[in-house]
Amino acid sequence: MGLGNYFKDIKAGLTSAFEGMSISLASLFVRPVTVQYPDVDVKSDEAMRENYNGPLRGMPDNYRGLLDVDLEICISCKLCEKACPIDCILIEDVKIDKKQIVGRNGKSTMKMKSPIQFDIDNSKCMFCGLCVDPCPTGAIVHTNEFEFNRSDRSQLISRFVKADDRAQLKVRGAEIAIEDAKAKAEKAAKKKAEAEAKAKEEEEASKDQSEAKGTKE
Amino acid sequence: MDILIQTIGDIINADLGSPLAAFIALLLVSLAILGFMSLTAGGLSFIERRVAGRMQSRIGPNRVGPQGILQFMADGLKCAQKEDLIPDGADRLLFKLAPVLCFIGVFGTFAVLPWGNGFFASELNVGLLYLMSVTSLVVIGMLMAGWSSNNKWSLLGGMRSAAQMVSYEIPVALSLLPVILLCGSLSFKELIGAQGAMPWDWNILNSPFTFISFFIFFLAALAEGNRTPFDIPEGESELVAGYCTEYSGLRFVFFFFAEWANLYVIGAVAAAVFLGGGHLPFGLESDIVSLLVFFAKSFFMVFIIIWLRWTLPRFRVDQMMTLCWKTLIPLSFVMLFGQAITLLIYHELTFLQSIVSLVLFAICVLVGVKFVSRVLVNIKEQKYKMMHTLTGS
Amino acid sequence: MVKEELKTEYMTINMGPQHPSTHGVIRFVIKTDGEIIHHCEPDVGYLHRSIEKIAELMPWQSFIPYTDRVDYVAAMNANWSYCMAVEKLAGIEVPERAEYLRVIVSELNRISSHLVAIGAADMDMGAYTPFIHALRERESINDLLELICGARLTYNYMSLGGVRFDAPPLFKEKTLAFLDHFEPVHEQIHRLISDNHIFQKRFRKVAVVSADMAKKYNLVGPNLRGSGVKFDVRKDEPYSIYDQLDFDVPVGKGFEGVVGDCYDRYIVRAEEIRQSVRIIRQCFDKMPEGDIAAKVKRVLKPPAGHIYVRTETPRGDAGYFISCDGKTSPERVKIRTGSFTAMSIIPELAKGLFIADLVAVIGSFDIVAPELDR
Amino acid sequence: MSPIYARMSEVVLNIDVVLNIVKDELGLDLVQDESAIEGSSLVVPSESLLSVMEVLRQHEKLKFRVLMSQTGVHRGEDMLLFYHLHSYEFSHTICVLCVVPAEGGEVDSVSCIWSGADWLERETFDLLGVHFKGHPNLRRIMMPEDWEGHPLRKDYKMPTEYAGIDNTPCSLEKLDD
Repeated sequence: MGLGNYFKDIKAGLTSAFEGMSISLASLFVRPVTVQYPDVDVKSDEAMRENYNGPLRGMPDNYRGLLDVDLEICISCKLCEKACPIDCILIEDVKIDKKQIVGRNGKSTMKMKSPIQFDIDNSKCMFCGLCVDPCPTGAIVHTNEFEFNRSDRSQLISRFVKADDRAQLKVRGAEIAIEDAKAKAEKAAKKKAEAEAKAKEEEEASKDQSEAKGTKE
Repeated sequence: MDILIQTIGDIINADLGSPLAAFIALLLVSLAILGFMSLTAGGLSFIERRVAGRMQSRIGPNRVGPQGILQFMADGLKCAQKEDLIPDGADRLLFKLAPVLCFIGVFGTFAVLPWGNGFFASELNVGLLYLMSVTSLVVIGMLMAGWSSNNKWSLLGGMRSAAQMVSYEIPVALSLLPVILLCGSLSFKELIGAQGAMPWDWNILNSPFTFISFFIFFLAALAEGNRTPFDIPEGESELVAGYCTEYSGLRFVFFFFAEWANLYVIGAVAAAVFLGGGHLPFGLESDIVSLLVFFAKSFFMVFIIIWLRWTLPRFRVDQMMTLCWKTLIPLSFVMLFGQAITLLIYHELTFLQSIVSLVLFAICVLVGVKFVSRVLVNIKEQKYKMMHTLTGS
Repeated sequence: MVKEELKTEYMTINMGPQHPSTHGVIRFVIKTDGEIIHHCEPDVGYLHRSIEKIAELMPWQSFIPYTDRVDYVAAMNANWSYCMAVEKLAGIEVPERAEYLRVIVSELNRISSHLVAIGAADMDMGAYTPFIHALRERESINDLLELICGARLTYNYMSLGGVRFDAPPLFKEKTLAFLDHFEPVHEQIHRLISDNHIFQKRFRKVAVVSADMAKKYNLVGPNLRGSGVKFDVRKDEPYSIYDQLDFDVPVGKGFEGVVGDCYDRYIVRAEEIRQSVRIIRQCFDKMPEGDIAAKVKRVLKPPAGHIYVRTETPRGDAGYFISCDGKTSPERVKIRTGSFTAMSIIPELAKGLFIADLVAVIGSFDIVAPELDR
Repeated sequence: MSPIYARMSEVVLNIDVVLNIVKDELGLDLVQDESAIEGSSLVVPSESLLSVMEVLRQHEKLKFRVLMSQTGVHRGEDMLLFYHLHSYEFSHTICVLCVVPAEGGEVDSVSCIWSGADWLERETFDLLGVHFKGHPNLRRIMMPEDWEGHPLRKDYKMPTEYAGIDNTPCSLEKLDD
């Protein structure tokens, strides 16, 4: 290491520190980017514009927060349950009276079944959004709610079907099941009767034919 | 004259001749200094965190008290409540003694530190020498802490700190020598008294040699105070927390207390020896004003230390030793001889000194202007150009 | 008089898994002679989540969110590798607009990932301010990616055959405004830290990886290019629309020391950020209108066979080996990541370094623990 | 696009060339692996794997200096070992398939040819239980040292407990009222 290097070293050290210090001093005079979260309403555009300098204003429309289900338009097709990679959705359903509903996408569908249990385990959910994509009516959606601390893990399970509704639906479901069974039995009986009648007819026809043949002969 | 002791003596209205009264007065003085030291250390911890926060585009502690000013008290209280852990297999006596030694090493320096132009706790005629020697206690404390913790990271930290501090005491002492040569004394009172009010009358601008000596002193003092870029003994990304890895609760507070108090010591020594003490131009000299001026200068130095810490990365241990032995020590020898020769020349040509000082001052101002312009450019770059017209989400 | 011989022995130190600078949970068992490392044995697997096993239990689409977790610093790129592999396997054509959107988001993600890499390397060197300045800019990128896909870190943005969401209105304007702001700030971060003399001293001529050694250990991505090998999957085996884009491949030239030292690897990342900015600008100029995803059957059954696809992620080419037996879920997915091979070179590199250098080496290799263990 | 970059699609490696080279050098008749969707792939018997790999690496028309990936697939009775090689000089890739029995399968380690194979083979050993002969340090890498079984085998049973930690997956339960 020659003397030239020695002074070069010192010079490089000083000049780079000079520039570095000018930059760190500069940030002393620029507004901090911290959003003091609980004090600032991060969901509002206005509050965020005042408190944060970055490209985001408020929360985006498609923010993937807590899942919410609109049971009115849920047709219990269980596509979300199948799509979920970690099985954090559980759906149990009963048949209900047929009902015309309009989905979030504007299409009207016939609702034949309704869930009596629609549970989402938020302690497992990873907010990937795969359940939202296949939903035909748009019943399951991400809200922009992200504060869901609970004191107990069991409270993290959101049960969307209320106990009253569940009981009601269950009773009605049972009735419908009985009606269905009745209808089915009737249908079956009818079918049977028809089949019998047909067979009889055919028999008669063949009889007739044979008779006709007989007469012919 | 020991003004502080005198003042206290006056207040309690005692005859300082009697041993008991003198003892009580001394006790009160040390308590006052302890109070000052704790406030300074605590306040500095707060200031450092706020400054660091703003330099990193965040806010820093702002919850406890107005603007977070009571944060250090909350931290102290929290640490006091923590369990005092002593690791299994630790050398218990040394483990307990180490933080105390560190603390004493720093606390002792306050005995001779000036508080303004005329204020001293005790005015020693070998003040600088005393200061240098009493700070060596800190090395022993850190080495003890590292050794007694029964933790390998602590041990490495302790060894590093021993190597670092022992080495850097030499450039600290050597870089002070040109000034001592200039003023002809080791006493802080005379060191301050030898300087004038205007910047070109300060020791730092006396000659190019004292100017460079100041930087050597500053760097070496940083290293002695374990500050970035020399925070190798406790570099958290390498040694977890170095020598104080195993400490908790109040013992940990002692270490950090010592560290922040040490910051002030560095600033005060630099202000007293190089930056003209508490002098004020235009005949505005008075005790209280000099006190304030002195504090302002010390805290400005402290701010620079904090600023450096949040700008620079850390040296590697061998590079740090290289810097000490191959750069700073030879350089400080050159400065010592250079200053000796300069003094001879100044003796012959008295007008030369003021010319050199003015030129140096002009250079400083130019560098300052350049610096400010760079800062302005950087501020402009960092600001996010808000798109007020584009508000859709 | 008994003459006692002085005995020296190596000190075994356990570095990690909760050591502050091991970038996640990695453990090193190091034998040191004072400060100098004599032997270093990395111990990985603390973040092993059996993602490859999970893949075998999943339908093809459902595995995409798991690829986010392979490398959470650059989730878009990991998404893409998997999607591309399955698309090639099943013969799915991706619409052009989707390709452009994919390039934009993954280049944005590359910038943010490199910012983390650079910042973490700075922080390991003891410089905190540049780290937080880098993260501040990364936050803006996260905002942009949140705008387009609704998540900030684990995006799950790509789907088989395209992307899941179209770019929202003002996405282009906001991204371009961010890039205008970002370019000078990026230079500023470099003036703050990369040009710093102490930083350069810490990084240059440390842990030199020669080109031969890099090939032998199969280093990839910026680590490989830092050693002077000009290979970038985006250029040399162009996929998607990269052959229509104009960008350079930076290589290590021994900027402040020798080719292949820590500083080269570091500065190659910095240069790649600039190239990514160029790519994003071009993409916005050229992006056509149209579909964003091809129609893909919900229950996918690709033909039997195996495929190895690699894409350029921020940590080198991520190789996705997929073996399919014609069923609704993969038979085997093997994820070959850059961090894994970068880690395997460390025992050889670490010999004779200081403990502080080991930290620098990990920082310069940009090792991300979840990608290492999967 | 600048012309210095050789595009992979332009430099397609002809599998017959490789087969011929191996035949010339070693006198082995190898076959092409038809199951590869993209790129060229060849099947190598496990006993001659090391010598074939050596040829692939050393031959001046091939120069496969990099082992990109090494992995295995457990399929029925067989363990399929895949080696993906790449050459930076010619910018071409090849896949080598080697089939060993799943139970007690053994194959020569290629870590003496490519140092990077060390960890890749350790991973394959750990997750699939293939034994690599001549490997310098064949230990578990991902799983703990005392783990039983090799998780990526198809016949692997998920443990319900490890080191006293319950491992049964929790799932939502149907209400019954």
